[in-house]
Amino acid sequence: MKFAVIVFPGSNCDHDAHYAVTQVLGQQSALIWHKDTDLQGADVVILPGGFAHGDYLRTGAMARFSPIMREVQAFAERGGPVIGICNGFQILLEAGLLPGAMLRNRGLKYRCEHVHVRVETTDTPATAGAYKGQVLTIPIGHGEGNYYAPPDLLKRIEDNQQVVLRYTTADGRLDDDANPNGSVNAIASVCNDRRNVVGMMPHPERACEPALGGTDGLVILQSIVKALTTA
Amino acid sequence: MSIDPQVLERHGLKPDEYERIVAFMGREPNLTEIGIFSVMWSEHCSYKSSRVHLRTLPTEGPQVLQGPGENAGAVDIGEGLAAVFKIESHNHPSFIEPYQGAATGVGGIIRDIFTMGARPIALMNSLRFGALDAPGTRRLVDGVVAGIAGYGNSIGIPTIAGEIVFDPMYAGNPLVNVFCLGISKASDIIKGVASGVGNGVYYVGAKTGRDGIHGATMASAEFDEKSAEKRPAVQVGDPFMEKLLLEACLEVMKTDALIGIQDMGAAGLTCSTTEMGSRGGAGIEIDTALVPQRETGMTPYEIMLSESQERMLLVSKQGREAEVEAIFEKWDLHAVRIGHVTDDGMLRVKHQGQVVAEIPNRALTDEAPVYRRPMESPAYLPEAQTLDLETIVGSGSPEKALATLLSSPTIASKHWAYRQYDHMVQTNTMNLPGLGAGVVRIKGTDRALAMSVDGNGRHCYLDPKRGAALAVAEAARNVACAGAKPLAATNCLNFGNPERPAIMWQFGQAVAGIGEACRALDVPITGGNVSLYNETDGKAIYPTPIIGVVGLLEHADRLLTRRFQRSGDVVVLLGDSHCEVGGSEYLARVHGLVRGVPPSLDLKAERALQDLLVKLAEARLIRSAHDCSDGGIAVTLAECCFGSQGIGVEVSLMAVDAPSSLQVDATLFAESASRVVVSVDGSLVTEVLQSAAALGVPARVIGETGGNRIRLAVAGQIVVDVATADAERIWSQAIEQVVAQKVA
Amino acid sequence: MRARVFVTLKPSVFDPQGRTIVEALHTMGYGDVGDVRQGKYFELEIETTDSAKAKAMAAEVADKLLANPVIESYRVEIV
Amino acid sequence: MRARVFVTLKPSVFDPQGRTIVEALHTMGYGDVGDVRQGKYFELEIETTDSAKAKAMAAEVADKLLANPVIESYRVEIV
Ligand SMILES: Nc1ncnc2c1ncn2[C@@H]1O[C@H](COP(=O)(O)OP(=O)(O)O)[C@@H](O)[C@H]1O
Ligand SMILES: [Mg+2]
Repeated sequence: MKFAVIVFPGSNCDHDAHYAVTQVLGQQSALIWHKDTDLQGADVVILPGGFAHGDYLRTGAMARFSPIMREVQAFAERGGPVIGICNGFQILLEAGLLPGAMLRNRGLKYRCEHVHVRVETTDTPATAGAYKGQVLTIPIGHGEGNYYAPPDLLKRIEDNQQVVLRYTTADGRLDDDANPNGSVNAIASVCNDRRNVVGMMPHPERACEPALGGTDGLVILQSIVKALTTA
Repeated sequence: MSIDPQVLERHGLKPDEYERIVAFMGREPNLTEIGIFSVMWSEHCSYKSSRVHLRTLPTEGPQVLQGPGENAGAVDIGEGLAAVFKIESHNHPSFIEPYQGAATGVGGIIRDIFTMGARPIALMNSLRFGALDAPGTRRLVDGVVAGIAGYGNSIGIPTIAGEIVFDPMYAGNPLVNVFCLGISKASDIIKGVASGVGNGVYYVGAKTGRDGIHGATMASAEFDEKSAEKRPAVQVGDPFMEKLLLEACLEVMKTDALIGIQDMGAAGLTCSTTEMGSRGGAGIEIDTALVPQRETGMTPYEIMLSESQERMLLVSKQGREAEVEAIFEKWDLHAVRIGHVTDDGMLRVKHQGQVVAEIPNRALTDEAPVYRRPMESPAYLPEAQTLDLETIVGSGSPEKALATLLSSPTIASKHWAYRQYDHMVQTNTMNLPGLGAGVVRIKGTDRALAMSVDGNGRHCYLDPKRGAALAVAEAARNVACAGAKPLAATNCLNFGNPERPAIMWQFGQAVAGIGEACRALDVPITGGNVSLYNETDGKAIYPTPIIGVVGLLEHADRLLTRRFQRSGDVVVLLGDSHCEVGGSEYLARVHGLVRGVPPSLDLKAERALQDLLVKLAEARLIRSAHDCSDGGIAVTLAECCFGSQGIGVEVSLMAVDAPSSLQVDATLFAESASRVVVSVDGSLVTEVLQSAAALGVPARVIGETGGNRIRLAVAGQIVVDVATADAERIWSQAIEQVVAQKVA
Repeated sequence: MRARVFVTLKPSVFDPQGRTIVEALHTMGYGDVGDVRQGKYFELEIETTDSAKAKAMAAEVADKLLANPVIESYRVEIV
Repeated sequence: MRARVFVTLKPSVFDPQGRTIVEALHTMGYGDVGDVRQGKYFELEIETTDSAKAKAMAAEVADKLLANPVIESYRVEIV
């Protein structure tokens, strides 16, 4: 299976994702420069975390104009799985490949820590290997992860079960204190209508090895492999 | 043009220094040349007051690949790899504009590391502020922490450890010291040299503006009412530009098309051209008109002295220019040829072909003034060192004293700060912040590096020599507590005005203490930074040497943290305890006193202790290790419980020899050095004690982990009995509670 | 010509920065400040002497890049 | 009354955000946009009907909280 990890200027979790895919998952992965126009036959595309274009202006705002994004869009339209992690999620929102927008964390500060997220649907490539209600402990690291959608859009997202992960307590309860950034409905991850494009604020690639303090991120990464092999 | 005294004063040049300049040049320098001399001969660049002392530091060892003199030091970490690291201060800029000052400090030290061909993989910082609840501190703390986060997070280098101390002595002069470490192949270390006549000198990165002109001289002058006027335009950091530079430079370095490369830090183009030329025994000729400029109408003087951030100077091999340019283009950076290497040892600056400055490199570097400034033991010392223990009445309530210490912002959890730092990016961080030394694994090997920055200004104020040695010992001990063998050190020396003999004495003593400790512990100094004139209105900070030590874990999986791992483990105290309360946090917090002499330090015993820790970790004989420092053994034991899911501890301590009313407090809170609390599986205790005995390290079983309370007995009497959760709440919320209050 | 673009969060979107500022102002004694909204402000130098053209271009740029229509609205002025 | 406060970096201070936006605009084909400076924009509701008073208060607030006088300058308008 072949992953493509897109490298925008300012991406800084590109190598982390690439490492997790190749060294932990044992899959193939190519780092693809944002000015390229070819996804090199990838089966799955990852938009990694970081600060594309410095995140100056708005997170993800400039990266969506990169040449490779046309390919990513076409790939998504063909039903190919696209996973945006953190800044990748923000880019997918700005590019209109996912619904909603990102605001600054309600505490106005960057937060880097482990959080608990509950799997809300297994019908996405990022959660195909999880079970519904499963609580994963995965790190976040962001200053703008306060997910927002206007009420009507939010209703549609919820009705369609496009919420993939929600911030909860360790035992899976919704609790305002467990919501690190103020996201509406504690949303940590959403997918598109067609369910092949998923954006998430938590960093699964940071939780793939016991030496780094946890392996729950593997549930996400292995889901992708599973979704593709059973598709 | 004739140079009048005012011009010299504005440039911080003394009349006799000017005479030396005229003598070297054989003529009167023009204004551009004066500007160049002024920055190169400033304290910041020339180390004119400190050099005679720094020379005495040990800098060699089989592990040292690069000692002081380059952009950063480097040590051999095995498997053909090198760790490249250095610490730098950005105190003055951070006082003026906390966010940008701290951010550009981070940017500067990162450049020093990747300039050497190393990929930066870890950051640490050491910060000093006034009392947390004092007016003005919050603005500084908020800004500095956000600035460090803003730069480090964006560029994608994890901030994995550090320290923050709050003390009124830093109210008018905060300290912001930043450490960066990178990894490269040992054979691929690149130096800041220019050589090969005719080779192109390239400029790459941000355009040059008028920002920070005279930053280097500012860093060399103390603050006073008038400094507001001298304030240069503040430099704004651009982490995105630096991320591009970092990636592009590392890619260019892989091609071997480069002769040398150097960042433009303090004194910008002036310092980089001069230093590269002088290291390579060559000269450099540039034309300032070719330098990319952000503002119009800039003069050669301004271009040479600008301290705009995120700029690099490099010398490319002839015939390889196109390759170099292409890589920078890929990253949307434009490498511009601004000159070439010559063989005459001169810094020659042209402007549209006209020579505007021409100075022998030597005059700017080797021949810069060196001062042996007078030193005199400070008048405050005899009084401050006097501590009559008989007059100090113990707190009477050790539990309350423990709570006071746990809530002291210096001791309390720094979670509020470090959760703003991305400490996990690059997926190497094995020890998250707050668990002791920062630890990162080295991908592709079994190895990991542990690192710690430490310093104690109060100790140094009371005895700079011993205080500085204690800082070296503590940093190395922290690294050893993680199970890593300390390899080498870097240092940042923050002091007041060296023209005052009492300050210079502190400086000399501190350097002597560092030297002694580094020799004894075999951690040579590979580089560092000196920050002088840390004064406001004539009031100096505590003398504050900060030491960064880097150590190696050959097997990353032997890593230890401070946390107790399970109930029922035996708690062993390594090292001896004495009634050493001088300069302690206890004395300051509970009695409001900064007095006495800091704890004694037996360097042989310290070395044995550290060797033991590394051995115990390697043999997997212990489960946790935590050193005793601020707040003494009581705070240490409490911290061992924190974050361990509420595991408690019950210990019984032998009373130290102290006046009776002070005996309990001194036993709990004295800060005797060379002590570590370890937890051990019951079946391994004998082996641990035997290993300790073999190395001559005092070791004693003091209790057991378990339950959910912290129960401490002194001389058989329970004196502290608190729920772990309560103690942890106090400790973890102390800073948050203060910073959560709205700023007025 | 110079164009100014003001980007503000839509009224329905909660503005955490604005709220924090109001709270700070209240503790500082500025009880008369009832509400604060924070936005972004851009000054664009546009190489044209035709102010209608400048305005159109600024609006296009705001639409495509400077503002996110899901959460923000913008206003353009030519000076 | 409503006050608007514009906070901009002083002209001598480097604006990396503005520069990055210009570059993005250029790659998007907006070569006519010569320069961009990014600033902050605040709308304050002030409970008074005296516009001079509102202006004075907005300026005071800008001075103390909204602008960083070391690198930024501000301008106040009453609407
Ligand atoms: N306290 C110190 N101990 C050892 N070496 C030092 C110390 N301070 C500075 N140095 C060394 O002196 C050299 C010059 O430092 P320098 O590069 O001028 O700092 P900067 O990066 O600010 O230009 C460096 O190699 C540095 O490691
Ligand atoms: Mg340097």
